Amino acid sequence: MLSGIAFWVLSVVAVGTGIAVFRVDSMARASYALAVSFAAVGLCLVLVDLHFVGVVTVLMMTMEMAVMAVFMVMFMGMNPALMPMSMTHGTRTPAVLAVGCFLVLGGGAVLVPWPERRGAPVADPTVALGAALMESKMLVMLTVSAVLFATVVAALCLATTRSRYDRFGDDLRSRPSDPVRGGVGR
Amino acid sequence: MTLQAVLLVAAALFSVGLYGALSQQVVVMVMMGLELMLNGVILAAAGFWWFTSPSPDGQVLLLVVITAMTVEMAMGFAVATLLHRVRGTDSADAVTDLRG
Amino acid sequence: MSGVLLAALVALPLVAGALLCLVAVGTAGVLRAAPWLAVGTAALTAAAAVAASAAATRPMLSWAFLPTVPGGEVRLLVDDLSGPVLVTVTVVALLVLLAAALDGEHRPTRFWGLMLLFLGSVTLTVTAATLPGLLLGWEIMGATSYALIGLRWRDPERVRGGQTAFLTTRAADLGLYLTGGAALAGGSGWSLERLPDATGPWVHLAAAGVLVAALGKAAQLPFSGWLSGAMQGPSPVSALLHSAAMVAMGGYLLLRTSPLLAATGWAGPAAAWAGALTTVALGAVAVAQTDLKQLLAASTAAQLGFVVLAAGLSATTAGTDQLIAHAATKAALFLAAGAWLTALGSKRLAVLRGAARRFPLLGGLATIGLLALAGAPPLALWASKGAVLAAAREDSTALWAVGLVGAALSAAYASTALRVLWSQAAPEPGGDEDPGTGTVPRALLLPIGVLGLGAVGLGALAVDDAGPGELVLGGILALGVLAVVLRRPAPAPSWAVHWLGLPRAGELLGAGTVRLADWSGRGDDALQHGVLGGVAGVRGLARGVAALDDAGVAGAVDRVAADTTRAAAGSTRLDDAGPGAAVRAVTRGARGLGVLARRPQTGLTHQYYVQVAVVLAAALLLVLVVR
Amino acid sequence: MLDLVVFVPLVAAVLLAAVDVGDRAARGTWVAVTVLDLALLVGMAVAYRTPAPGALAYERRLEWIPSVGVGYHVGVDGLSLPLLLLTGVVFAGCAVYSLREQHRPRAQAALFLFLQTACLGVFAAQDLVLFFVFFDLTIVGMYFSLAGWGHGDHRRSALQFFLYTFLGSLALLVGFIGLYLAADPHTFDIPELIAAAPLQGSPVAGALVLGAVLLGLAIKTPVVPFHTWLPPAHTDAPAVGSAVLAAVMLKLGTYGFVRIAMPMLPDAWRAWAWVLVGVGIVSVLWGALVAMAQRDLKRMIAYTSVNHMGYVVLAVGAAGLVSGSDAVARGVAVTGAVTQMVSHGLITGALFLLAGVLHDRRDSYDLGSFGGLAAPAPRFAALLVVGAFASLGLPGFSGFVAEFQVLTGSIGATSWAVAAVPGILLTAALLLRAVQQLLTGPTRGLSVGFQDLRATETLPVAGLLLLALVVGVVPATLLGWITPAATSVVELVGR
Amino acid sequence: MDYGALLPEASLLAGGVGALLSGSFLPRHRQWAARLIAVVALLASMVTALLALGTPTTVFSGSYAVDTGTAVARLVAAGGTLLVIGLGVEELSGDRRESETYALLLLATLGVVVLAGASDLLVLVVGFLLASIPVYGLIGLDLSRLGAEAAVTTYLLGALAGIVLMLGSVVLTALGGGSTYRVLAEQLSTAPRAAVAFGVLAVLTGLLFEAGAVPLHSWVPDATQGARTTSAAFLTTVPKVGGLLAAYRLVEVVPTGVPVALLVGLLATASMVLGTFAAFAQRDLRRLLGWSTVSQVGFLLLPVAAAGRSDLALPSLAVYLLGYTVTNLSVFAVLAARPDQRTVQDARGLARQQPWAAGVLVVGLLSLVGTPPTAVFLGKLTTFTAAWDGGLAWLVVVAAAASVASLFYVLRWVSELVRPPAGTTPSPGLADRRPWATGTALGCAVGVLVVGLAAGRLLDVLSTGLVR
Repeated sequence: MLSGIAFWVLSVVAVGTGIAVFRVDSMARASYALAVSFAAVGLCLVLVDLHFVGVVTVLMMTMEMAVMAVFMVMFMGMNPALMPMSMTHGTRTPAVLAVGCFLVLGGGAVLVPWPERRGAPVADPTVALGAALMESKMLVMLTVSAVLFATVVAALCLATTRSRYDRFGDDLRSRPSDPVRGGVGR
Repeated sequence: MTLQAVLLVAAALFSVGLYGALSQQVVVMVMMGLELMLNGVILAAAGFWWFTSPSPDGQVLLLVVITAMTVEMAMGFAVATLLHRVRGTDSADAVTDLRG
Repeated sequence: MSGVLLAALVALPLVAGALLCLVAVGTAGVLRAAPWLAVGTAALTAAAAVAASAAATRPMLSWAFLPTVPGGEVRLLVDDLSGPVLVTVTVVALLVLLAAALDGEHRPTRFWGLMLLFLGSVTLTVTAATLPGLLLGWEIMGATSYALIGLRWRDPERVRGGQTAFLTTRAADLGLYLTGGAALAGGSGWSLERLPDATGPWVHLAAAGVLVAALGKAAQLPFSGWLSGAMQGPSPVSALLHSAAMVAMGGYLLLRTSPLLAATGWAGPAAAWAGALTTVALGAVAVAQTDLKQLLAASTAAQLGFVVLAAGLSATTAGTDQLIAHAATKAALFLAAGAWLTALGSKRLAVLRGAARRFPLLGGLATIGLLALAGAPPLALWASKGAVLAAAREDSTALWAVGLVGAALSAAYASTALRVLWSQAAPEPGGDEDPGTGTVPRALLLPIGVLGLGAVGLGALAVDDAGPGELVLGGILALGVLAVVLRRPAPAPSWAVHWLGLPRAGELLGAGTVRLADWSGRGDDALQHGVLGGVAGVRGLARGVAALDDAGVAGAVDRVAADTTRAAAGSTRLDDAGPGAAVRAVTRGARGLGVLARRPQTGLTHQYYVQVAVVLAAALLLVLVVR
Repeated sequence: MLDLVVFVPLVAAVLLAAVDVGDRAARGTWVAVTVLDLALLVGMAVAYRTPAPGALAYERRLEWIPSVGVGYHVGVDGLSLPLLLLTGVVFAGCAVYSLREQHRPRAQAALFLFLQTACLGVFAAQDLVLFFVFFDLTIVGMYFSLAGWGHGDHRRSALQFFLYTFLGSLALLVGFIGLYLAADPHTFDIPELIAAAPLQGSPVAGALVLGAVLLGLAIKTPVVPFHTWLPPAHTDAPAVGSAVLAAVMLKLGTYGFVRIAMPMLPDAWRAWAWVLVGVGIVSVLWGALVAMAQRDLKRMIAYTSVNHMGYVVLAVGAAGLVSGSDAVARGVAVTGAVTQMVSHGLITGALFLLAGVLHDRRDSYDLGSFGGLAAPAPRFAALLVVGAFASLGLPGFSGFVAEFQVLTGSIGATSWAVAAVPGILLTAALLLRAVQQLLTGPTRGLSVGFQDLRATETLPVAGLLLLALVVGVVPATLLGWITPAATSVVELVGR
Repeated sequence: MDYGALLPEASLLAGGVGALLSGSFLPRHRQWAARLIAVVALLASMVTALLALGTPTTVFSGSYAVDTGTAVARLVAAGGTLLVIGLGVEELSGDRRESETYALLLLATLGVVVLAGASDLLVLVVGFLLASIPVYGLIGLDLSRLGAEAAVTTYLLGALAGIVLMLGSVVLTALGGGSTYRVLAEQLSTAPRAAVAFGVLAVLTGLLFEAGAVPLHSWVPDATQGARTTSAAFLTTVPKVGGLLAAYRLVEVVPTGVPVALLVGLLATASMVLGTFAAFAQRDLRRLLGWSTVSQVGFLLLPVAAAGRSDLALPSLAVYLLGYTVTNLSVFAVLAARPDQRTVQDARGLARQQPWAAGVLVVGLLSLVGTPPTAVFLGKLTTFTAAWDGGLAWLVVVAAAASVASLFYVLRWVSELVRPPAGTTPSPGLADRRPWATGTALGCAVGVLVVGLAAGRLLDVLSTGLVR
């Protein structure tokens, strides 16, 4: 019962802040709203015993929104709080499609005779998750490691204009020549 | 709190995210829309896990989705940075050299 | 042995002729020995022909040609029918070639080669006992006649004469293709003597085919028109083509296939009537001519009418006699006409006035020939015509009467010519064709004389067959008409001057075909070019209609042409609406699709998102609805 | 032996393409290889003994893609032997004709040798996929001949040619796949498919598959109304290209009728034979009429090809009208059809080579621009006249042997075939008109100072026409090869 | 666990890491060492894949299949990447990001192989990520204007596709009570049909992005035009191997009630038609090729549509993939050898200037339209047969028509090749010659013919089905 009330409260928060993301007039506020929405969903996860995953979600999104704020200030040179802006290209088609999407998904959610629960949740889902990760779903995690590696490489290649050869010379023997000294402890 | 309710909320989140992804010009804002869609997917996955099959598979899937969200966002930032650096804009609509 | 003879008969002139033609192309000059090579070959051929027809056993030779069908081989045979004709043809050819060699004219090597090729094809035609063999000779004969008539190819008029001759006879020749098909379908095979065995309706088709082909070659109605144009050829060519060989072969074919004609019940009378009517109609044409060669040409058709008449009545012997007698007579006359043409530079009768007086020896020979043509007793054609008419009387009085009119007309045109040749009036100046040489080579009189002898004596063959009544009647008729016409010129029927309009009809037919072809061509362009072609086609059609108006042809032709126009317009429209439109639609559609397919690629990512959403929604609908 | 014949030109082509031997040597090699190949073919023909019905001479069978029933299977019978010989002769003629070619002779030699292998391969193939492989390669080869050595608007013509014929070949492929799937066990092997006749008793599927196959073959043949690619392709092609296109490549389509469509789909063939008869008659008449309207010599000859191929279609169509007709007549029709393929190849090949001379000397095919050509160029004139008469079906030349059998056989099978007979006359008229326009009358226009044929031009043309003459006078050898095969085709259609 | 079975994948990962790490220490013009590492890794991957041929099995609790499909992916993807590196030697040599490029190529290849071998939706999802993320990097790598634009487009479409893929995976996992295909194949037949159809469609959508098929094709022409030739060659070739084999595996799992064959057939039709017609009037050669690959995916979807309905479906897919890979790379190799060839007009006279390059192009382009005896012809022959055998005769007719239409744009290019050169376009001097790219092009052209003539034998080997 209590969980039911909590769920609905969280749902309203999640959806409401979700809508707010595209209603507020600055990107910073939008990112805050998104963070709240994610936090609400993360808490919903906790409600269904997915403590680990729920917490991970909340933490990750908090970090991610922090990064986004930093990103916007540092790279795009804008003061998010002070730049109200309209950033859409018409809203009618997206609105129609979104409503249609909701009708399809919602209709499916309500009308489809979803299967009954198979088996009961284990006592400690986090332990079960760990066990799965290390056994039957080992390959998934192995691949995820490669994905993370690839992401790092690809993102760095795209995001930085200066390569090591720009900094250290073609034979990597020069002193680093950075227009703006950066890094920690230099 | 039933599966249907959870899924309805998830559908709402997904649709709102879709609206954002479709309507926004700025790449970062489109990414937010995509994240919101993923948010809905996460909620649906949790609901499915709890109400239909509380097996480890569902949990791992959740974890994978969250990971995917993270890496996609990281790439999104990288691409947005690239666009800003090379083309001096943050709007996906502003670059239409490639068409036809 | 007999096989060798037959092979020599056919192969000798063909091979020698082909070699001479090759030499002609290769040297581009004149081979001095060519005339005598040709005469020698012809002499050998004639000797072989005599030997073959005199042989005790019937010489036969065959080689595999179309082995799938019985009678598909080329089989050559010398029998009672082909023997005399063969001898006539080869001897006349020898004499004509001799005359050509002696007349002092300068002829290209090609001429001698083509003449020999022609001779070979004729011997092949005469001896053929199967349909493929017949066609082989038959059509090569046509083709070489084309080349001979158009020998002087720098003059388009002469070439056109050859073209008309070839196309008309070839149109008729298609009858033999029908015969072939009918024989195959009727199960009789392609042996000529087995053709009457064809079953059911096929025998009729076979007979019709033969009939059409023969009438075409023999220049019978309604195909007579080509003979007029064929007079463009050199005189020796006319002398051979229109006496013993090409035209005569039409009659010969009917003689050869008279069992087939008889088997149908209708084809024989049809042939007989065609022949009889031709004797009258072309006889009138001959009377109306003002040109000696044209007169002789028309008389050829008319005289061959008797052969065809005889063949239609299965009076093979009478027909053969008429054929042979006519061959000798007509060859002599054409050679004489040619000699005058060379001497006076014209063949118009007005120029030839009194020619017999100027050249009495030649005139004498020509007179014999003309008298024979008139059917004056006791010359050869008198007897043979009598035999034919006797056969006609047995069959039908009407036919007999028409034949008699034809005989009278032949006396009329012969005496018209005689009257002019011996006329005392001053001739018009000649030289309208070539500057006249003013002389006739003496040597030329030898071959003409020999042929004249034939015209006198060959009647002996036929006297037995002719009924005495016909002989008397014919003799009186001929002499009477001669007497009348020599005193007062025969009235020239104006409707017959232009060969009953037959050449003009042929021209119009040809022009209509060409126009039809032009329209088809435009239609095809429309097929190729879609819209542009279609528009051009319509415009071209309009231009065609306008041109037709300008031409202002006679009313009847107008109607025919208008019908054709309508048909062509219809087919163009059809083309435009059918395949043309389809091709056009495909082209335009493909190009349009090319533009359309690029349209979604706007460069705007959010529109790609919309596209994805819409397509996925449609796909979802599909997978949900379809089971 | 057969493999050698098929692949020797290809090997030579690859070598010529790879090694820069110089222009003279390239031309010489081309001639030598084609003559060698022709000699091998003649050897094969001499040693050829008619195999039992359904069997093949010089057969070779190797596995290629066994799991889909595709094999390298080649062999020769009475249908293919004459066409193989024709291919060898025509290509040898083209090689000699090109001895004076100045325009990238090495590449041209390589291309034509490649094309020769492709053409020989089609006639030798006894497997549908192998057939298709070679069939398509001929299109590729001809495209490059057109695009690389053509004149006028040749890029456009080449494009149209490729697109149109490729459409046909894909329709063919679809049909082949249908045959493959219908056969049990699945196979692409031609003799096996003939023996199985897989779609007997299923009229709808049979008709659809036949429709696909026929579409492919009809475009290649070409029959009205699929002929529109042919005239532009011919007009803009080089002389040797035109010769090969008309003499050999059109036969790929008609050969397909007797090799594939008729024996494999007898039920459907019989059901739809009347369509072919109709299309054949229309092609005969339409081709002749349109040819008559042409002012361009090459276009005119191209349209006579439509006319001549129409006879073949008429004959094979008539062969399907089994009920109420005589088997002998149908056999004659099919024999005539195959003879027509050979005959048309010899004669039209020669005519196109002659037309090429006009372009070589004067850059024009326009009949109206010439006149009286017989005076400066007697050899040209003589050969053109002989070629024209051969083409109009004069007895004594191969065309007569073919057309007489086609017409009589078809009339024997159906009296509707009579409608095609006027085509003979139309052809005669149009060829005479063209020849007269070009050769006779006063020498004028582009004819003045026209250089007569050189030896390298005379030899191939005269050779082709001589062969047409030989076939026309003593056809027994040729018919001795064709007749058993044609009879067996007629039997197969009749089952 | 079964780590030994993953040696080919491990070599790719090791190669990627090795190339990146070594690159950190290599002077700019000696990054060939990183290339060497990458090549060795690819070769090692292929060799181990060959050695691993044998009884099909699954590893890691049924989440990864080691069967003919995976073997094909391992060999074709790694081989394709090898050729891409070969054709890109000159373009990449001395580039600031050379080592990173190799690392990204290998990682993407790894992702493709994982995608193709995935027998578990979870592995499929991570495989998708691993196959797509390096591709974004490869597209934007040279920091060019067009590259950046193409990277944005690709990223946005890829992210959307990933989300839909995950949504589908969530639904299917919920319905099946597990994420492995073995479980799904058992459970889905009793699950609600509409939900199954939804899930399948969603998962398929993600795979269509990898394959570059309608409706997620829009990035392909952009990326092909905007990216460097090496990247373009890679992204139009290798990811398709993973996407299509994964789609094949998925379709085989789908229960009979869902009209997946019809769905895939229609998507194939859309791809063929759209790709072909959009390529018609393109002026930029790379963009033209981009569109042509869209149409090629349509053909490649034929056997996917026939999956489970014809024994020939999988072998034909494999053969087509192999043939398509060598064919497409042969064309790109020529473009890599002649970077000055940007538009169709630039190709004019290439046959005179560089006959060999033109020859390769002709072979490659004719193969693209399916002219025998080239590689794609064999692919078309077998896929058409498989599709018809699978009851999709209409699709075969559509595909044949599309083949004809595709000839049009190919001939536009070819006819420029054989035209006489315009004016005095100088043929490139020896210094500008690109031996590696040219060599790769020749090798590919030979490969096109060899595959076309000899790969039929492979069909037997491939006829064993997939495992799950």
